[in-house]
Amino acid sequence: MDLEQTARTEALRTEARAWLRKHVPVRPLPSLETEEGFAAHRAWEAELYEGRWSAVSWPEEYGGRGADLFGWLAFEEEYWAAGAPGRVSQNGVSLLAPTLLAHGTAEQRARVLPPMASGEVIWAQAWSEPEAGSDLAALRSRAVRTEGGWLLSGQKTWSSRAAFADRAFGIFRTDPGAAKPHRGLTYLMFGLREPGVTVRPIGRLDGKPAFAEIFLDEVFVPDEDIIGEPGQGWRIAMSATGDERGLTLRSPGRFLAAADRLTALWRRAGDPADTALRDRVADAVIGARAYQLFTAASAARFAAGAALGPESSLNKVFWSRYDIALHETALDLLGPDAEVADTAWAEGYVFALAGPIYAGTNEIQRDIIAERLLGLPKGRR
Amino acid sequence: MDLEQTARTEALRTEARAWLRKHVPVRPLPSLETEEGFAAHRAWEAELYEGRWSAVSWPEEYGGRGADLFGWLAFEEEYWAAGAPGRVSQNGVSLLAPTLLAHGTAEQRARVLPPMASGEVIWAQAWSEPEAGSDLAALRSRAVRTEGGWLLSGQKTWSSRAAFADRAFGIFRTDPGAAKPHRGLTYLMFGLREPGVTVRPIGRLDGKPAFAEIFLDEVFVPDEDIIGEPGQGWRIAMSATGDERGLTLRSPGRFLAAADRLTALWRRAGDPADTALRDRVADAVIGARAYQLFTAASAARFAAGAALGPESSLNKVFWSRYDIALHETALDLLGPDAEVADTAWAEGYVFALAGPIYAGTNEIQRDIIAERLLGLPKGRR
Amino acid sequence: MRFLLTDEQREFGRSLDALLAAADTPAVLRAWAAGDHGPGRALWGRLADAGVFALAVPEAYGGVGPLPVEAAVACVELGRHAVPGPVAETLAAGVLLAGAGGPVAEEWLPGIASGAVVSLTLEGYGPYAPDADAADAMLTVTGGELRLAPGPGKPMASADPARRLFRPEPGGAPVAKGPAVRAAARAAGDWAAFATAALALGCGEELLRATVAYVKQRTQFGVPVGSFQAVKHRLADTLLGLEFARPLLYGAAVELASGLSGAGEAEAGPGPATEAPGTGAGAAVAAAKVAAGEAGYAAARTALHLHGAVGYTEELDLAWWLRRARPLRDAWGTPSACRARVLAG
Amino acid sequence: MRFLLTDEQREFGRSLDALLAAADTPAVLRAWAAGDHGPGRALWGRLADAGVFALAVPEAYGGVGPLPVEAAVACVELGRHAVPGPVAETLAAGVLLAGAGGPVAEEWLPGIASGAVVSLTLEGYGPYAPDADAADAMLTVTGGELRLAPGPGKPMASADPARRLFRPEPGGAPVAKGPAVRAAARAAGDWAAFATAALALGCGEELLRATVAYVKQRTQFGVPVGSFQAVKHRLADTLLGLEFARPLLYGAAVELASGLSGAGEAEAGPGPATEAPGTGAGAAVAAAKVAAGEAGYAAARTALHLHGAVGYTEELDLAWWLRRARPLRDAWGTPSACRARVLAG
Repeated sequence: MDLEQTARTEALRTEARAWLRKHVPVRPLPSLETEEGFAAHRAWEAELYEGRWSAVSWPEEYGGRGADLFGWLAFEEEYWAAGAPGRVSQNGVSLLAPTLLAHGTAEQRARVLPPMASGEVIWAQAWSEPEAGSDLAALRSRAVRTEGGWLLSGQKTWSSRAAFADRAFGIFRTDPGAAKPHRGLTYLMFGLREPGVTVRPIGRLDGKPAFAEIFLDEVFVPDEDIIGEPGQGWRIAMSATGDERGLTLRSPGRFLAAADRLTALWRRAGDPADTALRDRVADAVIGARAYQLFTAASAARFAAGAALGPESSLNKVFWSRYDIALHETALDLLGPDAEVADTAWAEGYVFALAGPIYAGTNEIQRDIIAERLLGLPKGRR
Repeated sequence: MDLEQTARTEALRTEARAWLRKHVPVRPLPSLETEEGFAAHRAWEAELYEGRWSAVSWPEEYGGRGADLFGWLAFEEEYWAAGAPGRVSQNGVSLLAPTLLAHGTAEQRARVLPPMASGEVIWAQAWSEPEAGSDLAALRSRAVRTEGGWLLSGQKTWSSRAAFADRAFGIFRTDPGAAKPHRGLTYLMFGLREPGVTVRPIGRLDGKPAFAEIFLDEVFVPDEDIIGEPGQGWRIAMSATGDERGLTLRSPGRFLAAADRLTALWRRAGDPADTALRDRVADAVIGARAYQLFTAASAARFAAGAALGPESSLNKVFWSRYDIALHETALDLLGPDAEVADTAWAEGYVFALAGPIYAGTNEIQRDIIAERLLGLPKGRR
Repeated sequence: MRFLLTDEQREFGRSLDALLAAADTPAVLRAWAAGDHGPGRALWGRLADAGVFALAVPEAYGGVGPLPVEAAVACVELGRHAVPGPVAETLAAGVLLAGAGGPVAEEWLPGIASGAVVSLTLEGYGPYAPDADAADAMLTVTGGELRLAPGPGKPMASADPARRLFRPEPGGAPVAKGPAVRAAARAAGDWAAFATAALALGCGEELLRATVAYVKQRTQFGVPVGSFQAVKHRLADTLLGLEFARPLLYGAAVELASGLSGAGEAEAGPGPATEAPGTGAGAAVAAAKVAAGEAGYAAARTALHLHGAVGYTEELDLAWWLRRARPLRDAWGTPSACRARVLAG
Repeated sequence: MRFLLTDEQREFGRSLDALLAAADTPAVLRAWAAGDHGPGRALWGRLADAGVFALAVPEAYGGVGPLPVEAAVACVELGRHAVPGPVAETLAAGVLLAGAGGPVAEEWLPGIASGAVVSLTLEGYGPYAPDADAADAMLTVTGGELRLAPGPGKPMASADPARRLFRPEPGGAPVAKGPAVRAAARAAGDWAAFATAALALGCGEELLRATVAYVKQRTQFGVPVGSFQAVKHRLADTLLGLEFARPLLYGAAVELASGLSGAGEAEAGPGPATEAPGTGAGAAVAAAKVAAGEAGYAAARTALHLHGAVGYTEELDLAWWLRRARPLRDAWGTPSACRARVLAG
């Protein structure tokens, strides 16, 4: 057992650190969830792409560096430790791209991935529907066959950053008569500025249009924008939410950096006599380290060929709770200034509050842990 | 709205305080859960009875003072504030006696209650069975009709203090063919030293025989020891676990006294700089006061004729969690000495641990709160 | 013993509930957040007509107070309906001015009773005067001196968009000073914390009500979300928190009432508040504040979680309640400060 | 990067598991609690033969250590099987004596490697030496002086009946002193905390395993208790606590190993331990201790609750695990002390 990295990982880390030191904006960019901030973050993605840092785990031919999981983890640690901006291209890079790499055609990859990595095309996910939150099998939006493609109709919602994004991806019902609701779904990409698309921004609790509803009225999608075969959408989507996705949804680097910022805040602003807050700051430090090491062990098992499966539910519950606790501690440290909106801590707190809800609610994750890791009987929940 | 007590309550309080000041043993009695301690506590009950303090809410003719709920609450506050011993007669006084007063005959009351109040006869409950924990309808022990009475056979368990007690009460299946499992049960009293009774003490986690299994093999119970009609046992038992029982299971006086002792421990032994512990001590003080006032409001509503019903589930969940948190705080304050057994805090901690389990597990209580107070739909649990 | 609201007190609560239910507070909140205080001021006028703000103002100044039990009843309703504006600060200003006495009391107290809006900062509490831009006066007490702040200063956004934070501009001549002001400021701080606790409790009640209603109708996997045991237990715990905060709130009201009635003459003019730091009322208020503040915030976390994504948006009126639970928990005594006060007595 | 146990390390754990599963540790615990240390000592002998205690003893003294990763593997298994006796203290004594060097190291270290039982107190930790009545030696360090205590003193009962607490009798001539002893005592304290963390993790694992098995077979209301969502979620949280403590434990082992290997010469004789308070290994051990201690204790609370009344008794072997989770949480660094140490670095 060791925590030594390969020379390749360490070289990547060193190179990343040097590049970030030179390029990370001195002043934080405006919030990613505003029009102005979105544009600034898009420009930052272009700069990252220029340095080949926007998608380190992709193959080199698409602008990546072919980094393995350890390389990616090391890059993320450096990235967040450097105080670099949030990633506006995240939905595309970490959700759509793995799907295309696994199930797309060479033509699709060559066409879609480079502009995704450069920030030229920002992707939104079009996953949830009003009646299908945790229960994706209840999806209703449909794609109807037409000459040379499909016509999309229906409504998608909770589409992160769709208010400002360029294109979107999701699954649509192509065979309403399929025997089981999970069948008859197809994975498609479409443009958010096509005729028939209406995007209605939805204000987050802090008023920022962090996601949107997408109304689709016979929106044409050419055949070249189907991923995989028609009817295989569910299987493809599920494989993208599998092992690696569970590991890479939130990198430990984010939390290590946040715990460092929290510790610095505590040393600067905290009352050293207040052991109640000190204990919570310590828990943030301990939790970030635990998450880093847990992820390292998972990555090592994954690299050794093991399937991770329901382990990612442990991961999800842990980080989503951790993130809220960390931000609540920061707000409590800030005293009366905690209430002031538009600070980094306040924005991080609002962002963290979504953690237990999205990507599978923590109730569902805990059911999975109990049933699949502990072998408890299925209940009616 | 006020917190003024009636003159009658205040007179009772004053008298109790004076009596307790004179009579409460200076040195704590040995643990109630040992043979030696049991005898000492039995003697203390006799002393209480002598002063007419052993069952203040009973009618005077049976040795009580006819105190109302407020009188009882005031007495309990004085009792525990005085550091008086635990109540070895509690099962009889607070469980069987209300049942007899509601459903017993005059003969039964006159025969059973005075020796119960004096500690001459200590009563154990014979409620649970190995296969019927939370699910009382699954009771299997039976009473078979015989000349002049019934023959009890079967097994009861988790009978508090049955190792040293004299008599017991419980419900038994008299009609195995009843249409519903709740019917066909009968409420009976029986002697623990009768032929056919075997009492096997069960060691609590700390080794003390705090409860026992009772094996019954054709134990004769004369007709005079049935409470109510045969087949009415379930209804009678449930009415005894109703409103007043929910209010009187744990008196606020106990927790007010415990919070005072905890505060004294903290002032004496606590590190004043340790705000983490300070906050927990404050929560103990706040919780005791909340419980006192919550109970006062419930008692006032009850006195005004309202049914409390599922409110007692709030009560149960609150005090059982509170009691554990208070004792955990005390143990954390004690530092390395927390581990030392046979201290009052250690015994109180072990006692508190049973809280969420007995008298209806907290899971069942929270189901009741959700379904009956909030109106949420029944689930399969 | 009668630790219950009287019929009159309950009727007062019901009438405020009816008034506020008819007032469409979400619309008032939207206007208030957009800087239009008109509908909110009008609502305050109606609340003043109903007697809410007179509860902190002595009879000598045109009020009916101090009546802390009724103030708790009122603030729970105002919290349930998320009434915008410096409610706790205005009530506390009534207590402050009554204790300070003199011309400033004569000038402002009758106005408070009839709907004037007052914001306030007190030494020993947070530096921000909420909604000073909507207020007729902004009071500050520092070093035993009571001042009318010359201006509200630059606004800062709060996590609750129907609330703006101001640091009172320094300066302004003292309008009262000395030990009476110090004592009055202590009493006013207790009242501000007490009223905030009541607002927090009401806010939590509404969050729980709305969430229970939502999980009964929202289905997932073919059944109502509210039939899942995890959901039920979380809501049960939320109710538990609120129901054990409530008696602490009314207990504190009784303590405040007995403290105040014991110093009857103080109600008519300057005089020391009867209670020193750490005595019954202060500790009782602190206990109520921590319990109600935490219970209200827990209700918000529960409501947010159980509404799922839609709860995380501005789409539902619920958002107005969700965003104020945490400021109410922290204003006029953070949980930590309140716990310290409980043990200081 | 390979943050995984090697095949050899896993095989070592499995062999200890097999050895202990065959040893009927509940019977050994019952004897130990009754004052009969024979079966326990015999088990220690077999564990020593399997190489457990040599892991803290340098090769120069007949050991194979220090090997913290293997020590963690071993202590998790010993915790899972609730082996009685001062396991953490004996391993820490190995580190202490190796660091102190001199005749006392020569005298005791080979014995430790082959199964001698040693209890220990160190300045800055709790005053009690556990199981000193069963020990061949009781070491104390105060003021930079290492002593063999002349006698165990009067025993006190612990919440865990298979554990007795002793305050070492004062006196006894120092057998080593000076900066090397101070440094060795620091390293020994870290090792004691580290081994205790591993014991706590193992204890929690077994509590969870037994509880999962119980709720699968126990029925109430006609269904397995383990099918209720409230039960499932509580067990899921218990697993979560344990699984996120585990990497901290092995992370601390790696830190300890790198600290020790950097001071190779210290293993052969007196010399400064490489790490000062607050450096990597100390903080890493403290993090592991708080996480494993809390997770083990949470597992005990869960196990007790979900077993219902029977879990509250001595009837089940489970009681041996239930009663040691809390002492393990607090020994060699309470959660609060560990959290302070995490931030001290």
